[in-house]
Amino acid sequence: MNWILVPQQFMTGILNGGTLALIALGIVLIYKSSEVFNFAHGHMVMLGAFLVWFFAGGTSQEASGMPFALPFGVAVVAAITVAVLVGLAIERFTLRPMTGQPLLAIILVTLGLAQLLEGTTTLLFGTQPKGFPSPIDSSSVITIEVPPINGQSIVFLDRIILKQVLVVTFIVAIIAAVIFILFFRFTRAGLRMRATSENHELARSVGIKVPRVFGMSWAIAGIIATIGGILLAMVSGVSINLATVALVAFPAILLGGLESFGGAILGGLIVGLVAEMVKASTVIQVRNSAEIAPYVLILIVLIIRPEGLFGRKRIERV
Amino acid sequence: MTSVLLDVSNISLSFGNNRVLHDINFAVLEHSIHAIIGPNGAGKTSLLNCISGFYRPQEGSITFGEHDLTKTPTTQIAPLGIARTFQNIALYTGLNTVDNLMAARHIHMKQNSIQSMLYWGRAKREEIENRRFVEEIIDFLEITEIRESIVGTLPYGLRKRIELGRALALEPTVLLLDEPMAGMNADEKEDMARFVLDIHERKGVTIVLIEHDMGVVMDISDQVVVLDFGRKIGEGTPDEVKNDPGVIRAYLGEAHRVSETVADG
Amino acid sequence: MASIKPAGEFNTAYEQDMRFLRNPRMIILAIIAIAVTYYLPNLSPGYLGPTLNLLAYTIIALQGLNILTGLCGQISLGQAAFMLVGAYASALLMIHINWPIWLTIPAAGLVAGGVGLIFGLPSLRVKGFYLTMATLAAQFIIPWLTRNIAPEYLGGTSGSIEVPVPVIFGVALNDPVKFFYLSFTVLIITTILTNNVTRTKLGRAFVSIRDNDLAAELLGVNLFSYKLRAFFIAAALAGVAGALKAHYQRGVGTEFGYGLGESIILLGMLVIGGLGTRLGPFFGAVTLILLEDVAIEMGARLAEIFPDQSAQLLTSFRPIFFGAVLILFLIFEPRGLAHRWNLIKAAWRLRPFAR
Amino acid sequence: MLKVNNIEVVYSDVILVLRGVTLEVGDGQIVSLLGANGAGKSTTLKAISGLLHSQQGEVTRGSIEFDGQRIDNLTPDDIVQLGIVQVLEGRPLFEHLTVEDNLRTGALFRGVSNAQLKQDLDEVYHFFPRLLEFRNRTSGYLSGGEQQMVVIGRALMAKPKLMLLDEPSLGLAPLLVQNIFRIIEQINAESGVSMLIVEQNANVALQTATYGYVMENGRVVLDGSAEALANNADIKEFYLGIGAGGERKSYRDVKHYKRRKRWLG
Repeated sequence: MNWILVPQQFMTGILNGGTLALIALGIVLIYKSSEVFNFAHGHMVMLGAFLVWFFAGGTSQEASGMPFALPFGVAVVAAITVAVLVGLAIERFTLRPMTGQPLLAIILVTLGLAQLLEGTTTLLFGTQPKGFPSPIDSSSVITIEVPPINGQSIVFLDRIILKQVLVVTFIVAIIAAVIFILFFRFTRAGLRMRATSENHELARSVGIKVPRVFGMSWAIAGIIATIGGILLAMVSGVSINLATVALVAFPAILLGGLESFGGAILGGLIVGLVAEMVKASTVIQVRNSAEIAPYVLILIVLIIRPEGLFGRKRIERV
Repeated sequence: MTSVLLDVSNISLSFGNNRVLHDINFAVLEHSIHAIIGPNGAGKTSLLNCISGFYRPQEGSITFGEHDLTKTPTTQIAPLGIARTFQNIALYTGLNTVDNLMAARHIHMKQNSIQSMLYWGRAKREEIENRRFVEEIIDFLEITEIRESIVGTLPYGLRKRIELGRALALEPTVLLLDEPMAGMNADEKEDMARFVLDIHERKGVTIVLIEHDMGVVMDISDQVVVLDFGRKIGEGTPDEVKNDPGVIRAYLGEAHRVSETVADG
Repeated sequence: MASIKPAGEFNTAYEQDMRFLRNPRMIILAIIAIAVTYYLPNLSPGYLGPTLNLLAYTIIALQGLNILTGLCGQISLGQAAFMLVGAYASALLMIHINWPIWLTIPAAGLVAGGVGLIFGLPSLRVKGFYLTMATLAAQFIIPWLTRNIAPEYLGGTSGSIEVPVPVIFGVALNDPVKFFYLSFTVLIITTILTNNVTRTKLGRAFVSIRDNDLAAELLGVNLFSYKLRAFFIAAALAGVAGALKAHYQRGVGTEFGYGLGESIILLGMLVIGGLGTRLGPFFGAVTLILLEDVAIEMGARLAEIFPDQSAQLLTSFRPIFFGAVLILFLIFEPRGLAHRWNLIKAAWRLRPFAR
Repeated sequence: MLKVNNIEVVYSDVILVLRGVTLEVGDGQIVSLLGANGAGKSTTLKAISGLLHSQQGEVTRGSIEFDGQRIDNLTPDDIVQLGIVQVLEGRPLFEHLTVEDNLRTGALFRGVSNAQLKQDLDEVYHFFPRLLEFRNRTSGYLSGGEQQMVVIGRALMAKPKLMLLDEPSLGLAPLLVQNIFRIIEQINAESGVSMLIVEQNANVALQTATYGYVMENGRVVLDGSAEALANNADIKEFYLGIGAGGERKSYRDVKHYKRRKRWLG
């Protein structure tokens, strides 16, 4: 371990984790309401980022030839609107006809959707990575001076430098997450979703309009994904790769337990943390392993503590 | 003098703070039909689950021969000769009837996976021998017409019977039946009762039975154990249990009398 | 499998009932079909040669996946990664210790199977989607390792090495027509082995885990042990397929197509073909590979019409096409082509009574 | 209030399950629907409540009217809106929700105020005081009888005019069966909800109901007042398990040949 880097990487990791946590929430939401593991969520995230880029007219360097040049806030609203429509369309035209099919078929449909979204995005916006018209300059930083303890500076640390944009994304992610949890727990729409998630036929029998609940979940997931996409893009720009980055949300939700929002958030934070902490290693292979560290972690967790941190135990009967 | 085949002693089982079984004791004699009755939630299925190794009681032991079933790995219990059926039928829905029964021959087949893949020598021999055995059970249970039907597509009553067949295919010495007559009409119950009695008489299998239909229980069982709220509240022959005031109060209650009144016309 | 036998045909012994090729006529037909297939690439070495080789190793990988996912019910997103393991294993054994191809291919299977076991370990405690995540982890970890570990053997960050042409009986299999003798022979062997799985103890244990794991356990099936076997067989067949692919392409590395996308396509092929059926891998591979050829052709035509967008069109066409085909199949033919085939066969046999 | 006119139901376009079922439920009446497994009782209920559609079933002929309105093409949520609520077989719960949340789901579609909701909950707790005690428990951990209460309570929260009950006694102990049916009677008497009860337990069903229908092979084969049915010789023999002589025969005495005859015939 390169101890000088540890506090710095720790903070960066947590802040990165915020966005992951939010993306994970979207997956958990869909899972909780309709028991669909949405492998296309990463691609919805990517699409969201592209849409904002598109509506905002790209960055100032790219602006020529773009059909729109909306202010950032308006572009976000426009992108969210499109994402909601995409979410509703996905539910209506691909998942609703699949109602009652086995787990594998449903997983595969979302994998098919992922391919479809990837292809469509490439077709519409090209293969080149784009700059993101972020309202926050990605180079501005917040520096935290660590005060010396007992008149002595700690051996390996005098200050932590945080990118401003990371701090902002973290705060936005956490606020969004809290709003959704409150919604799910305390509103009637939330109860509808919770009921539907357990047993579709039963939900239907008590008069819940199940297709509407699914549609609503997908719409909300579209919103969450777009916000997540914006946050990711603010840090690393817009490209097809965002989908792969967002896929890391899967280890995150498994870590927290598939059915728990709190768990998804914590899982996101932990995964963000682990992916950054390996960079503080002195071994080059470990340092390079940020992209797979979450998967190694999840493999270990699956062997040692499979129900995750907050997952509920199944009520199993024979 | 018949000997004790299955000795359940001091079994206690909890899930978290929820105590499901309290200090249960009873002994199943060889070649007997032993019924477990009691209200819903009394712990009957949990008790069966303890015997078949699906649940692990915190206290007590279940002795079967020289084995303590509470300490035997789950997959090792069937090979000892203990087979069961399930309250909510647990068949392999994607396989046909023959293969469901063949799947239960698993423990009687010695072929290793390489022999299986080559379908040579022992594997081939075993498959054919066991197929013969399974077809005999199918014939015995009169389900020859649905031999090649995928069981997921069959009606409830037949699936119950296939499940009985699957348990028989294990060649058990003890058969645990969890509500074999649930959801059947009087006609179907008669059939099932006859099969159970045939298995008992012809194959000498000891039977442990959970059943709500008092008519069936009282008619066919030798011994009855009554559970309520996880405790044993009565035990004895059907006649003894039927007239046990404690049992009547907790379980049989009016329902029993009602069926008698209707029976009287 | 439920089967309806041709009218007038009755079996008089269980052995006969359990055969795949039930009479001499079927045996002769099978021999003729095999002979014709061996000859097939000669008809069009430019197109059929590569296509048939691609089909052969794809089907082998699918047969493995079919054991794990179709029979045992454990969804795997890592099949392509296990192919990569086999590909490297076979290549390295041939390059560094000069093993002949008939040894490196089974060895590749064993090595990939062993790696498969590692990722099957979580099945001790978890099932369903959680286990799928373990395979997804394999799909990320294995290619990463090949790029970051032992660069002198595995090719380092670019992640690719050259693979020698295999030689059998002194003949170098240096073109698709010759190579097909090898790949098709291996396919015949794997077909026999995997089909035997479905009719024996092993296959029934797998299906019983898929259909009702709790009951299976109480009936004496050791879940962990059998899930590991399924993982091993699936990864081993992937390894064999990967070995063939590597020698055919004469190169191996992450850029040769062993990514998550490939794993997903394999799973898609299996479902389209018919999950858990013997014919599923064949139907799925043939259908999708032929359709993909059509799609590539269409993409190329479109690129000619819109030359400005040609790069975009070419890269986007494949995922759009594959995604759409997969979704449409799942919606309209969720039980796969093998199921449809059985219905057609049954209708044919019941003629003239069928509707 | 409910009129089912000669309906036919087909599953997956091919399997004919109901072939001409006609029945009626009057205002405030309790009607029971008897029959063996696979006779089509549950299908009839699902045809009424609209739940067939989600299982690829379809009413292909005949009509279902409720208060003079055709309902056979409506979606389940529209039908609940009209005041028909079905209590599904096997007392399915939202297992991971609390008892009170389960009850609240029953009233979701009505969009009532929180005060009204509170009042409705109190009403349910009046019928099932036990549930008040367990209101914050996760419902999946309740016993079978308690779960049945939650399920019926949830249906009450819909303020229905007609309740369709699918085998409320399934798997319950005799004493609990009596209990549940007594509450059903009480609900009927106090809030005037009509009931259509599908039951295997003909005994208790005919005690509670005023009118009954008997189904076999997708048809109604017999109907009449509960009293008349209870005294019908065929019903006695096949559904109440009483021999022709008026005495219940023992399950031990079922003859092999009789059983064989039935299965071959």
